[in-house]
Amino acid sequence: MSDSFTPLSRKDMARRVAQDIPEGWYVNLGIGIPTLVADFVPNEREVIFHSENGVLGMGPAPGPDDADPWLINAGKQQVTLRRGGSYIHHADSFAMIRGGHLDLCVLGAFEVAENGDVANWATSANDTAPAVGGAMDLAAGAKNLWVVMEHTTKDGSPRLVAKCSYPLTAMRAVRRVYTNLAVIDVTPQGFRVVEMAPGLSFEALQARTDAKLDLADSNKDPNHG
Amino acid sequence: MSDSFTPLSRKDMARRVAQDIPEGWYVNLGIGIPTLVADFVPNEREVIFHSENGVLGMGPAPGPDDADPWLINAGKQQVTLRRGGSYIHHADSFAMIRGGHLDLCVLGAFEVAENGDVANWATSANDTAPAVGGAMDLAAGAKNLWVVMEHTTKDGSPRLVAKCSYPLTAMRAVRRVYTNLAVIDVTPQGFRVVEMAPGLSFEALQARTDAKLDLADSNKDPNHG
Amino acid sequence: MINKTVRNLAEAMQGITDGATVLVGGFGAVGQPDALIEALIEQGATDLTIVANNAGTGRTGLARLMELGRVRRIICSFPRSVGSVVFEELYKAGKLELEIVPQGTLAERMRAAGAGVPAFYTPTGFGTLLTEGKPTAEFNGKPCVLEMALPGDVALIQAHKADRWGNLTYRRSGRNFNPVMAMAARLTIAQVDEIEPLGTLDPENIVTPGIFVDRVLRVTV
Amino acid sequence: MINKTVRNLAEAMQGITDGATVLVGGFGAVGQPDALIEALIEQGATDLTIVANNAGTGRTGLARLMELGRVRRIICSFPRSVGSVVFEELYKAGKLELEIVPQGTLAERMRAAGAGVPAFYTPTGFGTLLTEGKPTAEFNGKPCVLEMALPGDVALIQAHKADRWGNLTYRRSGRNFNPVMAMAARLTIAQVDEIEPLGTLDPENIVTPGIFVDRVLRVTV
Repeated sequence: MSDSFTPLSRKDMARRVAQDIPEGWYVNLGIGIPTLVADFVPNEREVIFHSENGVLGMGPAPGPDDADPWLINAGKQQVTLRRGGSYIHHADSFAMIRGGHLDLCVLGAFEVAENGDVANWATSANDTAPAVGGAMDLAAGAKNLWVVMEHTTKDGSPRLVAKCSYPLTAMRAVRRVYTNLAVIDVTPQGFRVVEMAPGLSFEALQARTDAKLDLADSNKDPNHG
Repeated sequence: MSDSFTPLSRKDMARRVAQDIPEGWYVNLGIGIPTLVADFVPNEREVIFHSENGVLGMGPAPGPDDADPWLINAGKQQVTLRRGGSYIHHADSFAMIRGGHLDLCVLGAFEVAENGDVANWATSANDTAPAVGGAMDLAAGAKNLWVVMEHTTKDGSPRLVAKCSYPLTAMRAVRRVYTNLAVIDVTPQGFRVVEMAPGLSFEALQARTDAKLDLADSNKDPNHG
Repeated sequence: MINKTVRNLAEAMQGITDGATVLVGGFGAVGQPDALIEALIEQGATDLTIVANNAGTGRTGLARLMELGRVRRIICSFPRSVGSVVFEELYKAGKLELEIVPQGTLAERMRAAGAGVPAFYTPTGFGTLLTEGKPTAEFNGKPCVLEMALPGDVALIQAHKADRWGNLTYRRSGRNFNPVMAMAARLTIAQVDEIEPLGTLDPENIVTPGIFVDRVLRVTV
Repeated sequence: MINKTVRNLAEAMQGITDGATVLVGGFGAVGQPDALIEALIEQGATDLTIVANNAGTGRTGLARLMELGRVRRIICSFPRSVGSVVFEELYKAGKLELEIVPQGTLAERMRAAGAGVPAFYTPTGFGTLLTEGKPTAEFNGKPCVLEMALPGDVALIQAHKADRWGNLTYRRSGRNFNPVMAMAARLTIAQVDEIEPLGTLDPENIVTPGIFVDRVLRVTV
């Protein structure tokens, strides 16, 4: 077992998520690393990005000439609209989310549990004024919920856990987790490792994870003896 | 007690209703006599007519030159749109009705009870395939529900009753009834006569009515000893 | 490249299965997807539940589909109207199930399905034959009934202009149930007058965004 | 002649009473009715419940209204953000009641109020702190909570163009909560960029029909 592995950078994590988004999907990206994902979807692969403040078909940040203060995303950054995009009001925008019309939502999180529970909005039940925004709607409503986050906290505590310790955003919602160390599916049997950072051993990954990991069959040979 | 009175014609009933609609009201008119009401609102008194199939600000029937098959009312007759009108879809149109945004709905009916119950969609509980359309939504949703109908059936049976015998459209919904014989308010104490056809005595009106009538104070002297 | 336009009516009908719930747009003749209804007759799916405002008139369109014995159940607000002869024959003969729903409740039940609301309360219909047996509750002194979302497997709708992303605009009172049904079905198929290049429809004026639309077919009348 | 335009901010604020629930449109700075919020500060109503996506930033606008002690309760989805200093001070000092609502539930609760739906079920928030104590029910295997309509006494909104009937259009992402709040309040007051002659706005492209709007004021920025 070697420790000479290369964790993914934030950009690499975003790039890795982008790789898995097929053309034609309607996708909402949360604040933070998820927002970076759009930059790694090549323009010729048409993916339609949704922003909960009423933008469908969002494009990248504007250049100095096409900036419009009336066009922002949910993170309140200026964005653009692609050809074919449209504007809707908040109830219609959340009807898209809550009605199961989004193929995918990518969120950041504090913790994901092996049953798919996710905690991403409040760091403790004593945090009495946390800001939830649209996270609960997105987590409960999208056809697929993927989480992208660092595999552990700054002090090394695992974020993939047997049971969430932080207040939940949604129960049994996450399908897949992208971390700086691995890509992990949430299955009825728990976490299943799909992919690991180059040079990382399964044992080293398990050591950084609270919940029990399983290896996907396709992964068992190349990375693991 | 004299019997030499003049019942109102259908047009006169519509004209009488129109007289009571103030400028600025949002109004839905049911099929039949209610539809005629619009013809008696003078053009300079701006009343905004709503049709449940998604037209707000409906104007009169088109002339031969401005007929458009894409613009119909809920009775499926061709209509026009006034300046300031707009088109909405069915859920938004009924949000206007059900959300209490219409000032007035005028419906035809089979029966109105003294507690405001109204029956206007099915002639018996054995009529297994009656057509309700938007009547129940309108009756439950509008700020004011007025009924316009003949005072009695063709064979002389009263339509203003102590208790409806036909299946209900809505409970305790009607505020006012316009008939060919009288204008009658529905109050917490029951029917109160506001106005009678010229020459009609209170006794003659009561004789044609199943429920007990009361005379509005303002009416007691002129028409009734 | 996303391209929701299909080449012909047969392609538009692909995958509609026996037993499907089919939402059919239009109010009277206005905004009714006539070509798609004809195509559904051709396509052959049977044992259908049809959701529409009316129950068909004459012997074509929805009435024809019913007459062919392909409709098990109809959910509508206004079944009996001038010319609804097929409906009346079949219903009288016990060959058609009928659920009458107040028109606004019908629209709201589909909107709820599209918006992820499984059930909602409404005062409409309380105390009437149409809500017998439904759960009730009182809110602010107003008695209400609980109504369920009404999702479709398929929606057949009519619109004016479309683009290859499935964005739609309508014409005058041609909207009616169409935008609501587009939201409420898993497979939404739109018959349109024109297909415009992407980016031509004004983003401020798109009534049904393409996220609610799966297939678009230009039909020349 | 119907004329919903008012001449000045004071007239726009008439009749807003102490204890009112005030819906305030906008998402961040976009579509926020800044002039109306300033006018509400001037007008003096107090003991207010404010419904908005955010809880104000800096020391102007909503934050100023709160700092003046005029807000008893705030209902929002995202209270704590960069610059929400006044909110944090008051909340910490126990001088402000807070109800946090998931953003989509917030929008849907107001839409419900506008559409005559007193309560509805949603899976959003089930099993979380934000729905503790709410009635629950399961639909198609999905656990849901019952959420109540959220009506306003007043809505302060921002729009782009208006006419004297109160019809409104918006600009890009400036719609956000504004059309929903317009439906949900008994008294809806719109601050707009332009007032056009009646009949100038295309009837196909009116986003908020005037039936939802009571007063319109042109504000030049």
